[in-house]
Amino acid sequence: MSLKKFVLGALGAAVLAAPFTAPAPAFAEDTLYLPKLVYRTGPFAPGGVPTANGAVDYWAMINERDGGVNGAKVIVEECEFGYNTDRGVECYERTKNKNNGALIYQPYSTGVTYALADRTRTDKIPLMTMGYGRADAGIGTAFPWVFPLMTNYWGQATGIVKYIGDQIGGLDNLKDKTIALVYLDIAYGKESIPIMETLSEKFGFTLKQYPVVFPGIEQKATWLQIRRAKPDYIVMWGWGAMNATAIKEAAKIRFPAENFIGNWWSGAEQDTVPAGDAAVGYKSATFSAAGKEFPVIKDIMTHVYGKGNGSGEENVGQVLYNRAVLTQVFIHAGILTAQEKYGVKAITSEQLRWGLENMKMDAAMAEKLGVAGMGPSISPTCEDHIGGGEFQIQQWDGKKWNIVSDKITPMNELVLPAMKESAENYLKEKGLEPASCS
Amino acid sequence: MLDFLFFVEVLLSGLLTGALYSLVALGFVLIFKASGVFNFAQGAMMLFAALSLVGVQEMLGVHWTIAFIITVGIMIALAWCVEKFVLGKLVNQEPIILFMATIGVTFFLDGFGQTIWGSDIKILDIGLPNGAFDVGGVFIDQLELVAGLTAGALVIILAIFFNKTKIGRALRAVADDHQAAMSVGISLRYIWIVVWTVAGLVGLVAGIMWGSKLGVQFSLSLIALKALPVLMLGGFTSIPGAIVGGLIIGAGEKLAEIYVGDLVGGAIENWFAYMLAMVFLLFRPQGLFGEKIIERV
Amino acid sequence: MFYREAGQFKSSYKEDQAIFPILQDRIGMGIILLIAFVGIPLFTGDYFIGAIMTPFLILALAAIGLNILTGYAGQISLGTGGFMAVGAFAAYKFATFTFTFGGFEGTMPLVITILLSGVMAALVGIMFGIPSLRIKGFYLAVATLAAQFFIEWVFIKVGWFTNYSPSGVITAPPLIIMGYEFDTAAEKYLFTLTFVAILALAAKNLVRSHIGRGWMAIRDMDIAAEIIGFKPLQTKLSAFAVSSFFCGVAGALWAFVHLGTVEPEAFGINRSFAILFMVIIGGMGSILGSFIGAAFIMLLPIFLNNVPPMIGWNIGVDMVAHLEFMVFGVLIIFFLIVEPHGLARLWTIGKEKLRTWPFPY
Amino acid sequence: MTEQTVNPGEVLLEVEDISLSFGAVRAISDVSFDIKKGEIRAIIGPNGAGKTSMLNCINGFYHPQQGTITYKGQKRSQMKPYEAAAQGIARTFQNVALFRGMTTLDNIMTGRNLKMKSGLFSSMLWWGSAQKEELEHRRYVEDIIDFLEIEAIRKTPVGRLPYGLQKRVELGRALAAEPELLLLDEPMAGMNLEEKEDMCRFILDVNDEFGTTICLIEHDMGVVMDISDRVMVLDYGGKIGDGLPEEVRSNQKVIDAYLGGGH
Repeated sequence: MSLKKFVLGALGAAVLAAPFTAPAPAFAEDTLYLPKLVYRTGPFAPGGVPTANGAVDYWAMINERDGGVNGAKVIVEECEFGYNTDRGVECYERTKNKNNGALIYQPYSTGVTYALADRTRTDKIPLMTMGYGRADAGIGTAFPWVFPLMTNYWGQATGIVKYIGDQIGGLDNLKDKTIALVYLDIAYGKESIPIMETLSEKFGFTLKQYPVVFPGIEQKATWLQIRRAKPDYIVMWGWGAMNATAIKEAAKIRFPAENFIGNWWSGAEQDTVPAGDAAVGYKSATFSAAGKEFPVIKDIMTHVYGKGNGSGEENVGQVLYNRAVLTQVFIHAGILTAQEKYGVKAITSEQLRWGLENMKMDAAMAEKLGVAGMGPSISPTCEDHIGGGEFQIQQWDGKKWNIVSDKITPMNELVLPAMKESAENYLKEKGLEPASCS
Repeated sequence: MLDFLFFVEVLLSGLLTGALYSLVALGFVLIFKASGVFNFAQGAMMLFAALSLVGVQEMLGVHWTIAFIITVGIMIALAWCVEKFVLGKLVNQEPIILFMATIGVTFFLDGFGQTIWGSDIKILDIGLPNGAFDVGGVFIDQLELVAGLTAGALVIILAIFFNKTKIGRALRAVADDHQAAMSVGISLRYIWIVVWTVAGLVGLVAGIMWGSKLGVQFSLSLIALKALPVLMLGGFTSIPGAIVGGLIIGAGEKLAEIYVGDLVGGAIENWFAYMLAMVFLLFRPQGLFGEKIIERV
Repeated sequence: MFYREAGQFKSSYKEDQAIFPILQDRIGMGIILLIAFVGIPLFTGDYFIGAIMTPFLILALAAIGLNILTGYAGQISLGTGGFMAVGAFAAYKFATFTFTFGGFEGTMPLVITILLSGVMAALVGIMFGIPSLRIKGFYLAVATLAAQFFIEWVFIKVGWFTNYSPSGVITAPPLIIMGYEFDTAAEKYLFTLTFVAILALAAKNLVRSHIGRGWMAIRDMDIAAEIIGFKPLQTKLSAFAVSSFFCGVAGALWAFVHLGTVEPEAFGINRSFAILFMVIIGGMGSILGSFIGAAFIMLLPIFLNNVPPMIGWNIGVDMVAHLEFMVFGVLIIFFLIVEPHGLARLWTIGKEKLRTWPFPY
Repeated sequence: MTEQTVNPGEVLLEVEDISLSFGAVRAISDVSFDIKKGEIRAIIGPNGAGKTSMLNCINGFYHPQQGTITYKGQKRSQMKPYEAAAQGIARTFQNVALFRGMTTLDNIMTGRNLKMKSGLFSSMLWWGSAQKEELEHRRYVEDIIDFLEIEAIRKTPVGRLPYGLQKRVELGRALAAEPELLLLDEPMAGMNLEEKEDMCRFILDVNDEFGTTICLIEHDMGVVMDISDRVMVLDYGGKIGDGLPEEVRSNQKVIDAYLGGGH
């Protein structure tokens, strides 16, 4: 009996060790390997599912329609990490050497982004953090492997304030206004505070800060205070379950929804639908338009869902879905640029970095990739991993998100110096030399 | 005057939120009282119950009352399974082992619930009011008022159940002394199934209340963390303790957040609730309703 | 037949009190150390070393810390994550602190930084251990959550701890000892392993000393312990201090060696729970159990997650994750039913049976 | 204040007019007695008479509301049990209070803790002084193990031992502290005749060989009368008799208390 147990145990141990062994050997044909860290389970699954579906569907479409990128088949592998940083790191290590090496990572999680910053630097793999992660990561010399490729949180905050200024007839009118900043009290939520403080000084509005305890399911105290403070505008830095709750609470204190503006992680169908009527009129920033009318989305419908494949038709055209698609389009553009320069189909991660730093996402390129009007034009460089992103404000009408503003350019004169300072600090603490761009 | 009104408003809102915490804490208390198990799975049970309710409603397209009845059936089945496959196999083990076993149950329920019902946010609408009253400048959330009343009603029902019914008496006997209760012919198995079912139903009610607020989603299970300081303050075995503890914690954390939080940067309510409970216990280790402990050797 | 101690006589109490009094155990331990220090770095890949072994060792170290407190001294704590955070942030502060000493400007040596961060964690641990004198059992467990949430909050709120980084994340400096930089996965692993091996030995020594006996006495019957002369205050707080020291060092290693850049949430409530699970499932009051428990709680889910794709079972990653949860839950219950006192006990029982094999009577 | 050295035959501990109550329940009322160095002093009385409470007062576990306790000529203020232990008072318990998760050896080693001084760091290293100290005390404990004839169960967790042996281990733990005053709370309860005889022998030997003063509570009259030098009788928290065994035996009040008559 006990011996049997022992032998079984030993066998078990042997089996246990097997999956931890080295990854499978390489393919012979030209492939592009894009592992995708996803979270389809856990507390943040509502946001994780559409982002995962958008990425997976896009590459399925490319493989189906074009047979890959210039003939190099794209291998997408999902790795579920449940928004758990430890598992995210494990997923990264599990996938990074497979299929001739991963080209790029896009974790959609602040914690994993931080945790991978060092590793991607050592492994020389780009880390795409479009619209999240460290605000200073746009400085290419300090973070040569990180690509925010979009206005960061600081730029976004300045843009939102700019938009508010437009609403009241100019930034000068902000003088005696009060803006409440409601944020999730974790690293992500706090990113916007310093720049908001700077803005408040510069434009003379009163800034009131309301941290919401993670995970933001209980916000009563916050909203009682806001009700009393009677701010003119509310800006929200929320994520996950916090958003819908905040939108509902705002409606309960009868705060006008059109003066309530979330950042681009607080403005998806997953945030407004559960809030019901309370969300009608609520606004948020976004850099990717929602909707199904874009050619790329239509192609996904034809080539993926039309053939009975695809992972979640209900998500197609949603804000987060389209954002994930747009992210892939940027990667696609980067791959194309790199393929052209190096003359190979199966590019490496280092070549992709060059591609991303030298791509031009202009009107022509957007037209070619079927995303005209869906996102901003950007042209990153080696020093500048943002490339001049713009964003817009969208509003929920009870059924869908509509773009309600022109393109907004952040106040880069405020943002850039702060980014540079922070990046220098980082280099100093890490004991690193700035990467060379010449 | 305005300040006083605001104070009243904060206090009231805190008390009502506290009632919502009590609902979650009640489930813990019932199980701890009858079986000495610190049920880590209470949050998961709450989520599972609410998910089942919405899921059944969506799947069968029935009225929520029918879905409710079916969910009650599911919770009975769950209680039976827990007794049969977990607790029944771990009779007479130390409390911490039983605690760990309920963690196994939590993992299982988390996976199982999402397998069956998916991980999306589900909207739970059983017609609970969603607005707010404004009584003379004092803001009262209707949903929380309903929740507060429900919590009160549940306590009365549980009190009647415990004091007036035969099962209730058996339950109390078991809570006092397992061995003695068994020796007078009370079946522990049966009692455990009843208790876990009742705790599941309390979880269902709590899940409905919180689900109406947040939508039914994975984050619901995290509410369990808000119930822990309530348990500590009210005692793991006291039903009135869960209610009064909930009210104190609810009011305390809201008042602290608004009047103290401002001074230190805010978002203190999480740890403040625990600190409040801890400081209270330091001065009164027997809890709110416990009797003074005399140690013997 | 092979595992038999017959014929091994001890002629002094010293031999009898050795950690591994039986020859076969000593050989076994030697082989394990050989594999850990030489075999693994030589024969396995980055994935196994960097994503599996290094975090496993660090969490095992934290589990040893909690085991000292919960398994040996009987004080259930859910503040582990908080104490790890203290270690990580203290290490960061020490490492970024430049001092001038007689014209010489420099930073603290890495090993001292890490040990000092453990000391800071120990001090904080002592502070939050004080309630344990009045509050017991599950009540204490809940009370330690106050420490967990409070510490997390402090690191989020007080900019000084993060050198005023806007997002509140800390970035670890490179690992340099005497001019040598540890930067590959294997080097980092060996760095961690050395720390863990030495500290595990220290923990083992401590729990078999009179200090360890004091902890166990308090755990088994606190009143009797006090009556035979153990001071409850000193005994409990020393357990908190030592436990937090281990957790603090683990936290510093987690930040400096494993992740490199961390936010306070890396040491959140889930971390505290996970480490408590490791202690319970591995075996309370067992240093070996801390390792087994860490393996079970950390590695088993990863293993389960890897199985379906490996056997060519093509289901969605979400389904795999759900299955992982369910199977993991069932396995926890299964092992508790098989051996409620933890996996380490299973090992001990196995050894006892092996002693008499193949003739059990 | 310095502790006096107490010679054999002199008063080691004096209890004067102590009263103890829990809320409205009076456990001990106005009891005075003394224990002389080197004697075996018995406390007897029916259940609930306050015997265990008396021992609890002596070793600082309970604090009487009234009265004074003088130990070695020094009047004691409220003290903690560990302080009493440090002054040389050790005891055993009515319901065995061993550390169930530890082995016999470790249990008895805990009795030596007051004499072990090595610090955290040397203990972690298990080197030099710490190891030397550990071995030294191990030797002493092995002597006790020999004395109590429990060599075979040295490495057995005490939870697995039969009751009689557990009582013996508990005595060993108390002896390991080399106490001056040893309090034994029903050391023979629940034992069979043979075990009782063994235990009596141990108690007498301890008293003889180490000169330890012993105060014991026991229900078995035969044993009490045989081994004790003086006997005090408690009933309902009050003292009803005190003196040599034969005096107590013939005391009418005591006879009444035990036979339930005379009230």
